[in-house]
Amino acid sequence: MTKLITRGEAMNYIKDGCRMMVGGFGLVGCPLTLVETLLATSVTDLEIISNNLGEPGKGLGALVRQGRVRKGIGSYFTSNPDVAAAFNRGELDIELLPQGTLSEAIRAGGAGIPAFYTGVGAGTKIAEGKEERVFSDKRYILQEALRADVALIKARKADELGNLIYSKSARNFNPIMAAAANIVIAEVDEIVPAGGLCPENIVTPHLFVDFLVLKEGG
Amino acid sequence: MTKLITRGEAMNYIKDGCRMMVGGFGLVGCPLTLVETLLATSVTDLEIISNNLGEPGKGLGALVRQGRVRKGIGSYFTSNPDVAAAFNRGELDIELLPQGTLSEAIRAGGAGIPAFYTGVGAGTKIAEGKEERVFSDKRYILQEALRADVALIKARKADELGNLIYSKSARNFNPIMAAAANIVIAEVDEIVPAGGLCPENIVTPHLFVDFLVLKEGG
Amino acid sequence: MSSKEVIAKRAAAALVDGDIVNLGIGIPTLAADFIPDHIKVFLHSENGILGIGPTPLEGKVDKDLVNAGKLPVTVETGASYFDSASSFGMIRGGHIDVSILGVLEVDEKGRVANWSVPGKSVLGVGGAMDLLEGSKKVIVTTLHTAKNGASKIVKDLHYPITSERPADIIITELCVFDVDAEGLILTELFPGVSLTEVKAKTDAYFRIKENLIETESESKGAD
Amino acid sequence: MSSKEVIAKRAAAALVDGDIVNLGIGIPTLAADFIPDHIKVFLHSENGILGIGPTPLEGKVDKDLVNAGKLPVTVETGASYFDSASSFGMIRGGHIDVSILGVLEVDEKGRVANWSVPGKSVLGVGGAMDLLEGSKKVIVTTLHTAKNGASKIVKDLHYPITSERPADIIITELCVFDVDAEGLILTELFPGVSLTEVKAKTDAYFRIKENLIETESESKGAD
Repeated sequence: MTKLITRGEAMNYIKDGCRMMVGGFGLVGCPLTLVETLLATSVTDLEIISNNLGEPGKGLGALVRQGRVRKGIGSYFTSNPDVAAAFNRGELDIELLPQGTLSEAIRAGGAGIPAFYTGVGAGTKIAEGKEERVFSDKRYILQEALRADVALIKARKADELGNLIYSKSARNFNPIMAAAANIVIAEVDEIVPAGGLCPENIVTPHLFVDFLVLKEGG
Repeated sequence: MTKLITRGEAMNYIKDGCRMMVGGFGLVGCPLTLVETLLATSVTDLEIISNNLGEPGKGLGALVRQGRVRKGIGSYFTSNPDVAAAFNRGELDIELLPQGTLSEAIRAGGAGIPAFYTGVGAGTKIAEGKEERVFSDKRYILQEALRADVALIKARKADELGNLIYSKSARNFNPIMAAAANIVIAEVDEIVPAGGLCPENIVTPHLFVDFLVLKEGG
Repeated sequence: MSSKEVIAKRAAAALVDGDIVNLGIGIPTLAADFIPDHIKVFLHSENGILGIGPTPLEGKVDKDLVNAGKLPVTVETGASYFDSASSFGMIRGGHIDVSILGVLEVDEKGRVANWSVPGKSVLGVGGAMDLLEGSKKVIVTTLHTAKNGASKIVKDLHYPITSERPADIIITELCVFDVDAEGLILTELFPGVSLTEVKAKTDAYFRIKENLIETESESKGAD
Repeated sequence: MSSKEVIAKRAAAALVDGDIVNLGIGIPTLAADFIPDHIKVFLHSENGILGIGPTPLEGKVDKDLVNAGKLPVTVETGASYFDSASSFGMIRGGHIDVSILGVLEVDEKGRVANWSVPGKSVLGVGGAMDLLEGSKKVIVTTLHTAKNGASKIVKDLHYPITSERPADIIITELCVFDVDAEGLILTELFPGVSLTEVKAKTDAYFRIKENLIETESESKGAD
């Protein structure tokens, strides 16, 4: 019952047209070995949920440049001009969410909450087409949960069971994405025996993690 | 800027008629020093959000026996016959929520989410009087968030800033209640200098904690 | 083996290697003692533990370490702790493979009543609804009849329903039912149990699996 | 001191001991250098850090430790890390005492535009809306006018609004406005700045605090 697979084997779970979550805040905490391996495949027509779509030509940005991303759902694509260019050519669909709404929608997807209300974005362009509702005289908008077919996440260390801990601000979206996809593949720097992580300090319990891949050179 | 106060000083923040959250799953993880100190005051007419209302005559159960609880909001009061007796005499109002709905409503209260949908309880007696809504052909009910005037929680260890870590299954409702009340008082076994807790392992960052009280004999 | 142990053993046999399992109070808790040696499962407790181990020896009780029944437990190597919202996120979010539940009654669609008795004040629900709603597979373990002889597998529930979501398997001391979209299918009779007895003790309508085997005595039982 | 430093210093002076503070990119980040010695504040970063410290020395950069602007940072003693949903739960849930934000424009009700320019594709919002919506106090720091001389404190926003929730304080290189339910109140003029100048450079209607003091030169400034 080992969860350790090769980076090549991990690619079997990423299909044309699938919806994928990818951890990271920019390149920090992004599973770069998995993304690079994906680049070497021919998988295309991807819908990607990620705070950003990498940087120009780097990380997920390379997939964008190759025209293999159908849609991006995230909070901040401004720093990658390739995204704007593809969007303006009509080749890339974008769904923009405030970063807190994005992260809460992913958490909801993992926690079996189909939808929630948030005040963030009410009365702004972000609210266009969204249902509005008043609680205690304040306007809120309805946000549905986000889930994906597969999540690629990055952790610092796993034990053999798949329990995970993270590194500093590289934690970001990874723990919530670990709960919100049908198949979860975690790229890690190191795998230790079961018992090698303190039960109090485990951030992602192993029930969320399907497969482990060792970081290239890690 | 020290957060450490005496258990007596802590009582200044608990007023007649206030709404209070109290951590713990039964007596495990319940801030018993704070509850015992509260028992010695005359504060009454309390609305208490807690998974249980203690055990007969113990913990919050002692407050119930003294008739000082106006309303209990929780998931499981069956194990305390005093609660049933007070309820049947019409002296205690009860709001019963599935344990996952209770904990999610508290988390929502702390995270600025006014309401969310859940499938749990849809089509059951718990759904009576609640708004129902269908997403993807499945029924869900709307649950509003819970917040309180004051939260009494129990942690294992604090640093001087108020960062907290917990002990085993005594964690339970404490971290989510730490975020969902206007004033948060944490009873702890031990206080260590700032830096005494590893940044990766802090469960409740200090911004949630207003005051620290040392456990009696702790 | 007692009737409850027969049920618990059969429930444990339905688990597969790697399952994340939540055990209710009563018969389900007994299932932990019958998990086959060749598989490894992980016990989840809704009060915030993954990886529950055996009951501690006397003198080794840790007051901060209890299961959802508030009884002292231990944890296994590789266990973890988390808060209640995270724990129920796991349950509601579909991260628990199997829940084994006790019931007051189950109806002929496999729907369960296990939280509230009519006429009594409704003062406890705990995690019952969450577990039934969210677990990938639900196994009901119950004595076939109540103390007064009434069937616990009924046409219509007499007690308030716990969830619209039906169980997947119902295990009694007499037999096993699978549940599909149309309702119950009798799939196994325990050794020495006749179809006639099950029919007599079951109020609910059920279909019978083709080639269902009656074995006459315990010694011939495959179980 | 540059205009931006004047603004950053005044913003820092608005903080009180123990504040949890989120600093936006640009002028707000400069405020960290002017926090008075006699108070201790804690810097929150929406990518999951409480307790940000100074920029690391060259050679001491940790690639896993960046702020919301993706620049390398350090952490102070007592810092903690958390995931993005927890971090925005802190923001939306009202656990951040003060956010200091840069803006494109602010209107005469104190409402802010700082995320999107019309005519350009709307491809980034980040945490701007969350911070404005959720922070207990919002301090806007901005140059009084744009490069072309146009006022940034306008009657009506030309850019898409970030939140219906207005800022509490607006600090420019010329002056400070407080915001109440009716709109802007000019409360301070920086040394050497005349009321005439502020009126000339401000498109928005604003009230003037009683006893507002004009000081003629920097040397006489209380700031």
